[in-house]
Amino acid sequence: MLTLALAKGRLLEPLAALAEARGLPLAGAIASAGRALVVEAGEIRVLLLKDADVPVYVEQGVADCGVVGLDQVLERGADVMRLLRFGFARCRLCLIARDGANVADDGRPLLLASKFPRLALQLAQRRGRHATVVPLAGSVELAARLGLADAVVDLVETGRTLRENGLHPVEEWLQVAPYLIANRAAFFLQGREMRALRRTLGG
Amino acid sequence: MLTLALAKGRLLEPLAALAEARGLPLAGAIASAGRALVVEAGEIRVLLLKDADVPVYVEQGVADCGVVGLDQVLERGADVMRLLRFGFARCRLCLIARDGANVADDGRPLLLASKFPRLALQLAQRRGRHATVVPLAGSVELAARLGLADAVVDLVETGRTLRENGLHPVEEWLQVAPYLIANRAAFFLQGREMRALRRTLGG
Amino acid sequence: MLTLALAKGRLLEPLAALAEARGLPLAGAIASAGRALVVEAGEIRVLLLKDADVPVYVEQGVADCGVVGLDQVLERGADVMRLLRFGFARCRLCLIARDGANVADDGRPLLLASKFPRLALQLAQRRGRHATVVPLAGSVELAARLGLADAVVDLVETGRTLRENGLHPVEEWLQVAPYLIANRAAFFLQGREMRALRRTLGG
Amino acid sequence: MLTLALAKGRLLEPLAALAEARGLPLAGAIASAGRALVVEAGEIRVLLLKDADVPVYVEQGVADCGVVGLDQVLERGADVMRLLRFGFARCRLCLIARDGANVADDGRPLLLASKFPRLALQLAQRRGRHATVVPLAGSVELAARLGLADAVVDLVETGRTLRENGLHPVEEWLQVAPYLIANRAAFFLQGREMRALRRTLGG
Amino acid sequence: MTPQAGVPTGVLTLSGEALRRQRGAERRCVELLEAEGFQLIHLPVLEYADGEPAAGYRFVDRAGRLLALRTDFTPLAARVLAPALAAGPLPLAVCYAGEVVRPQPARLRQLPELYQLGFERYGAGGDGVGVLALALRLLGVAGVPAARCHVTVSAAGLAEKLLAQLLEEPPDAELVELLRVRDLDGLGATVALGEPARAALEAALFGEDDTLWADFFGLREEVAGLAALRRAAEAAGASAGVDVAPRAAGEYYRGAMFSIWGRATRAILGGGGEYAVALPAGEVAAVGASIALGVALEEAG
Amino acid sequence: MTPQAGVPTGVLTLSGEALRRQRGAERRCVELLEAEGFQLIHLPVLEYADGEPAAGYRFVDRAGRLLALRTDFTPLAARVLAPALAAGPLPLAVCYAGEVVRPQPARLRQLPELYQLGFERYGAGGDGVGVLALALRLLGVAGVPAARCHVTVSAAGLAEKLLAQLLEEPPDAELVELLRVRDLDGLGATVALGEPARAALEAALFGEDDTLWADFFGLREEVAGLAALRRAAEAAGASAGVDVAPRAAGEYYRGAMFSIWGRATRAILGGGGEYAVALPAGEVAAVGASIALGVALEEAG
Amino acid sequence: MTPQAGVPTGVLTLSGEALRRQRGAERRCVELLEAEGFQLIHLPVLEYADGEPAAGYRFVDRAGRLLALRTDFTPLAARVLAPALAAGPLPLAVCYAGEVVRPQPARLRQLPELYQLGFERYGAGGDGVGVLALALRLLGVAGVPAARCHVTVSAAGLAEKLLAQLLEEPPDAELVELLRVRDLDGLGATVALGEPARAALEAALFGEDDTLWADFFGLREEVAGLAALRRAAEAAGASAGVDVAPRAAGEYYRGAMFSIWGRATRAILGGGGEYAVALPAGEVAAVGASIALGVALEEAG
Amino acid sequence: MTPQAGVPTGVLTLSGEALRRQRGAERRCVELLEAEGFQLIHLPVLEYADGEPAAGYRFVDRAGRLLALRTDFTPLAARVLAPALAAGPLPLAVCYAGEVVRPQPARLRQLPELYQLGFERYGAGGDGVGVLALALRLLGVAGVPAARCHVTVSAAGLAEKLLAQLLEEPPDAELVELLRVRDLDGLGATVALGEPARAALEAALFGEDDTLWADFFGLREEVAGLAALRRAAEAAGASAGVDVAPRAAGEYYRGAMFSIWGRATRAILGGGGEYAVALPAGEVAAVGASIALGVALEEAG
Repeated sequence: MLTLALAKGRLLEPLAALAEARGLPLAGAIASAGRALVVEAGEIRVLLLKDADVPVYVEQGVADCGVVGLDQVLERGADVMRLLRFGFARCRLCLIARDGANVADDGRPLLLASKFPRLALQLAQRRGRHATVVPLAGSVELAARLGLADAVVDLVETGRTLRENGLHPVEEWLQVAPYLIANRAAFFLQGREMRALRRTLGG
Repeated sequence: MLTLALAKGRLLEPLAALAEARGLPLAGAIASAGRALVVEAGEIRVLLLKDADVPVYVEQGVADCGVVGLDQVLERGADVMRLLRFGFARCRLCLIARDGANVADDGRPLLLASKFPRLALQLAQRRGRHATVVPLAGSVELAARLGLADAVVDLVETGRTLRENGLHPVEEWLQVAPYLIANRAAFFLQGREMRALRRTLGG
Repeated sequence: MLTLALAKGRLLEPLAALAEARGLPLAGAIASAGRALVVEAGEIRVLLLKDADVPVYVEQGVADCGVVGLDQVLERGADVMRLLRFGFARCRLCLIARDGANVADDGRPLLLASKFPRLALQLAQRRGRHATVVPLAGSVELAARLGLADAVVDLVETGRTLRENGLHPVEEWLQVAPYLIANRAAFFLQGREMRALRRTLGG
Repeated sequence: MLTLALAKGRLLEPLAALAEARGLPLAGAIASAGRALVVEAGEIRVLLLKDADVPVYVEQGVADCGVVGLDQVLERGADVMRLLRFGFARCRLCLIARDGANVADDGRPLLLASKFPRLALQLAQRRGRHATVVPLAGSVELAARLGLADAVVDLVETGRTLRENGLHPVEEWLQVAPYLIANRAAFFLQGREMRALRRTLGG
Repeated sequence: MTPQAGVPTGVLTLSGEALRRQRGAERRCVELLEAEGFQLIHLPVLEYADGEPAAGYRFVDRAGRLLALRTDFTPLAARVLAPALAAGPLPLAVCYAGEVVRPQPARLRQLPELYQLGFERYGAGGDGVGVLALALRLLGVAGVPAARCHVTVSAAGLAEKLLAQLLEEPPDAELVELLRVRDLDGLGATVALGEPARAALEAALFGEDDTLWADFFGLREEVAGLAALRRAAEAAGASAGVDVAPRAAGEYYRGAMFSIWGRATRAILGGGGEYAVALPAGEVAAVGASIALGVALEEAG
Repeated sequence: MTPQAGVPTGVLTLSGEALRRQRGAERRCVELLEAEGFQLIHLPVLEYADGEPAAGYRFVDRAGRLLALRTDFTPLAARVLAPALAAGPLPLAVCYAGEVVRPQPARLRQLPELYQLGFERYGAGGDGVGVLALALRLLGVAGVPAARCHVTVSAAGLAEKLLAQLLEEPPDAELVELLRVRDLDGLGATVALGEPARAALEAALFGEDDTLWADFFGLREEVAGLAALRRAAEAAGASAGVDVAPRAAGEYYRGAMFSIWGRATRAILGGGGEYAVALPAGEVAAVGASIALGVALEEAG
Repeated sequence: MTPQAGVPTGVLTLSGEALRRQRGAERRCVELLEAEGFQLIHLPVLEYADGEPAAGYRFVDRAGRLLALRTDFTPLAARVLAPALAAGPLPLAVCYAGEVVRPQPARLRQLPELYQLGFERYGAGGDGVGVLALALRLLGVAGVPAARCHVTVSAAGLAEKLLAQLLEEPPDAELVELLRVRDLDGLGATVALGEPARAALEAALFGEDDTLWADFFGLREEVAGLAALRRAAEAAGASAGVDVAPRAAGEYYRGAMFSIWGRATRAILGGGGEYAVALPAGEVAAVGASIALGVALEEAG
Repeated sequence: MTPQAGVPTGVLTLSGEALRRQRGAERRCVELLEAEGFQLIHLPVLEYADGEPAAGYRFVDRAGRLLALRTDFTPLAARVLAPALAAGPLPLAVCYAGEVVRPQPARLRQLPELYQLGFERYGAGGDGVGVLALALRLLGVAGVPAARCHVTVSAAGLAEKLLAQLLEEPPDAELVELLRVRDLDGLGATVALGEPARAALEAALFGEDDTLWADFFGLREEVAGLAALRRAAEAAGASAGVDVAPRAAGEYYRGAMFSIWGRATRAILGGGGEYAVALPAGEVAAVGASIALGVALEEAG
């Protein structure tokens, strides 16, 4: 009996559809959940969480596995196994600035705003850039527009929100896709069930 | 022309009602905002943000003032002025545990989960309790139920969600209410406008 | 059977005389020592050492007691008991400078030369003076004369050597006299013998 | 006019003899010095010091050059030039222990007594031996005999004093000979005079 | 030579035009202060931090003592000049310029390294008004006219005095903090406030009619002192207001205190006040002020 | 305010006339360097010390990284300017001034805090000769005429090359140290030296007839380079000599190196040389020099 | 005496029944090890940390050297016993027990202080299989039957060997990390993988049919070694599987390695492997293992 | 694995027979204490050192707080048990064993790491006499019969009381130190002593006729307490004497105190006394003692 942590956000619907197509009855269970956070879907117990929390539940073993974006796994620095990368909901984590703003490296530290403060700092340092990061909870594009920060680090899909706010992606810092992740101990102690789930969803 | 940062969350509606009653046309502007994050309401420019971000925009002076819960101000440790405490949406930040769980102080550190990691640790230490805090993004009650943590620190209004999850408040650690907060420099440099807004909303 | 450490230096002769007068046959034993470092004098075994080493042998218990100047005890920071202060060979540890040299406190660190580096630094700091100390083995008056240091800290008896070298004592920093010292453990474990020796020499 | 620092100890007589033989009238000046510490010998001003102080006066430039044993130069860690190694008064710095004592390396730190605490510790560490060093002023053989330390590090010439005290050299740690040393600045700024003195004494 | 991975985040690195402007402004300020009789001194980068709260970068040196990078010139100057203050003659007037290091800068953009330029007068009849006027002139020379400044004037311990009237026992730090953030309702929830007391406190906290709360709390003398400071600021062309519970940079102020804000940067350009140096032989009255040159140049635009 | 127990021993505290002289000299030197096309930069007080040997004050910061107070501007400038060096355009010429902190100063009287003023040129055809001439002009402006200077010229790695000829395997640090202190007899006791080798080594160590050991050790080219440096020093009015095994301040020098001694203070007033900055994208040739302003002013008397 | 504000968070404080159980289990384990010829040694709390990565609590002592609280007994034992290993006679077999301090424990509930009990055998023909069997017996004595354990067996450097086959140049740390977290797709995006290579890698990463990837990557010998370790675990009653890219506790392992997981706690109860101690006089082969006694007792329930 | 350069000098490394003896002695002592109702607790290696004097190894942790390796169990136990002491029920009796680290050991041969074993009783009527008797029984079990012990008994603050009689203002630390080293002549040079006072002080310092100085200084009650302690020591077979000015290990003792010396090693084997733990809710009386197991085993031979 595996416990699967799913993010209530934008990943849930495409994942449920793919699961149904592969004979895993997630969609029904999720639809009938209502306010409940824990639902049974055949052999699998599903936890419905905020996507930032999925890596924590999986790393600490409260969930055996989960589906969440690589951005959340890296932001939390969670020591989990990455069994499968999904094709849907792919996007890019980019350095984004106001049109006309200059973010070239002049030795002075760059002030960045981001929902992924730990990851943004890591990616900046890997490119030799000094940076200070302001953690924000949402709508980071406003931070760039109103000058709270020199630039922001956020996920870009179509880029429509950016254009609406007079912003543009400067550099792509990371390819991001949803992953099927697993707790290290569960990966070894429940090897067979893990491989089965991976084949079902990996198809 | 004051810039006022408002939280899109549960505070917006009661605040807009109170403002309208005091002749401040916030409700109309907010209703017509749609996806926009910046709207004009008469003499006031309104920024619509996540409540956790309001204290940052006000402390850094991108907004002159804002309305947000004291919990968010203390969690961020924002050095802002607290002009006015509102009567609506009051609640209590409590230490919460599973029914039957024992969280008495036995010298060993208490493992807490919370959306307010910094504040939870401060409040625990003020009561002489050793604690380690796991930051979570949402539905912390599940963390207590599934044993991710020994106890959680969260806002309690009616207590209905707790009872539904077999949890109970152990101790009240902090009274929380929404505040009209102001940037320190704006408080001094735009004294007259600040006092006027305080009188209008304070009535 | 007590082991008594004596300094071969200028203290030996006056001490031996005083001991003989009090019925303690030290003088004979010392005279017949020749190159030997260990001699028996009735009930007492005598070790003939450099005066700087007497506090070490007594503190570590290789000797139960000893006779040496307070300057050597303080320089070594030896944790020993001071049973008796003798009347002979008294002198003063002074801050000494070239005639006409200015050693007033102007905030800049004073460069001192001394055979007692640790004690000189302690005494300087107790007077709120910043100092750096150059440890020397002998004839420190030359260091002052030739400008190796701004001033020296040394024992002054008559002051003849100083005048010969164009130097003068600026301040008296410490009264120094020879002491009968005892190992802490021996003081408690051989209380009776210690008290007897003290009475004999103290008269 | 060079200032030459000489040690009043056992090196003075052989050095004076060699200098006379090479036409440098040191012997006469030294003989007529009496209590004086500074004497003129033709073109050279001679300072008569304790041998431990020669490296300090030369390193600080109060003397341009000096003659002293390599043991004193290394003990003081003096940054001076070594122009010439003399043939006379050669000896060996050895690890010395009581007959029958075991000083093999058993991981526990070795307690050493020495007149060269800094050099003894350096030489012990270079042989991978943990050691704690008790600085003594003289007759270190007594420290080994009476068990103040496990072993001593001292200069050995004939080894007679050791045998008299029931001690034996365990290992030779350093070949020691008297050197003509020079102040670094003087070596460059008074190159010609330095080379002349070196040729005279080196012959 | 292989340079390692960069420099600690946010450490001050200036070059070209920006550095030329700063050295020019520093020279003009030092010339003004020297003309006013302040002797330039060079203060050390390191100070002993035994009793200090954990503010700056702290570390244990080879002798086991606790050392810290200097975070504030005023206490450091007092310590270095203690021998001279004890020996006299007084008054002694010094000025200084250089970096102080504060790891947690208040404003995000601000670097932990702050270029501080200031002056101290020991043992003189000097007072807050004279020092405030000179601080505004310094900012003028650095390119910030008084008209772009707002001065908040206060008196050390004023908040504590207000609270002492309302409580029996001495006010603890948490109540003083509530005054600092103007949380009147929060205070009202912890301390029983009668209506007149609440109205007087409201007037004090929100800087309206000074005489009302001065009378209520019997603080007419302190408030008169504040009024003198306000007039000095306004006379120099700056706007001014009372800050009854300031977040002073240093805990050492006793008597008049002030902060100078820049309208454009909305940041604190400088501040100062009256304090005393406790020496074994007795106390020496002192007064001083300093400006953050880098922030001032930002305000000058 | 109760000032605690003084300041760390020997930390630089300057005031009055001494400070005025130093600021005057610094201004004249910076003006000369700026006229020569060097751009003034302000370098940070703190630097990461991960790989560094335990030289200056070291401590562990809040993120667990090892930090140290700057002990030498040259490597710090390379690290801070690394992005600019990688981006270019080159050549880049900078100059700087400020304190460095070295806890164990060589000379007893010397304070651990040293006021260093210097310049670096990256990516140019610049060489030791030009830099030596400019360093002597800097000392002149600071009040020390070349006539009171003695320049010791050397080439990095020269001692190692000498030893390599005499030994099969590469020379270890102890043998190089014996060369540094001219302990020919000590070396002879550890390494079998034939008579001709011993005579050549003696000529090299005691700075007599350069051609003799240049031929013996096949180092004609290096010695020619040294001769050029000597002529530059003598042309400027200073005396000069070869130091075949220098105790360089920095380990990073490659190629020409020199130290400038003051006749009165008998202390090193300055020094410099050729080195390279290793960047991910490749090496950038560099050359630079610095003077210890405080010591220079002592020499100027 | 006024006790200050508590003890650092999460530092081990045990009493009553819990401590009695731990001391009982420790005694039984030490008796077993002494019976097997391991000599008990007491290792120091402090170790020099010059080259160490910034793992444990680090600080600079009075002589300026970098000291750290011990984080792992195996390298510490090698350092303390180096004189004995050099002098011999070999083999030398020791065992030890005590706290190690790791500030960032993997599992949230886990305290930074871990009670480690283990053994090392130097210079013997000892191997991974014997050590694994003994480690499982130790856990048994501590109250954890082998049936509740799962053993993951690996060989040091195996991941690097796999990658070396797929790339020209040696694999960098990031690619090895991708193998550690089984990110096959992530690897496929950085390294061009043909279908057969991808299938072989998938089999290796997800621990199915060993022979398939052993043949493809030419690692038959290593895989045979792993099979022997698996049989030893299964013979003792535990389940076992291959971990082709382990996150080893220590970087020093060379050859066979294993971790032992507890089914209830799902935590690592212990681990060990083969390594070598590099001494001036040459290398000494070594093998050892240790169990985290506190975690084992939690697993025993 | 290349083991770096050894372990900090003098850090405790025990093996073979020596370690077996120590573990055996420790077990017998713990069994005795548990039989006497003391509950064994495990105390942490690290403690906060904010207020502490610079005794042990100190360092700044990642949160900027000052941490130190434990140097003495008694204050650490009080801090860790503070919640239990506040909550009660009392009396609470605990015992402990483990290393403490003191960088500057008094005796040269002694290692900085000391193996301390002791017990504390909180909130009981417990007193010095009972604790002294139990400490001597502990040493007996560790192999040191009382006959080889000499006990020096004292009362905290006794030296201060003596001096207070002779001076007007409270005695400063330097005068107390003169009493500690029995420098009667030195004291006489600083403080005017009449003949009767001098004779009484001589009797007190050199441990002769107690009643003489007890009457003179009006300390009959304290001296009676000391006599009770002496009788307890002599009843157990040890010799005993009064130490009127002890160099106590801890500054926290109030009331009876004692040290136990070994005749062969002439070293302090153990000590203890009465003290109080100040808690927010009020004071808890406490008494305890500890022995240095390593030194005791050396004494046992």
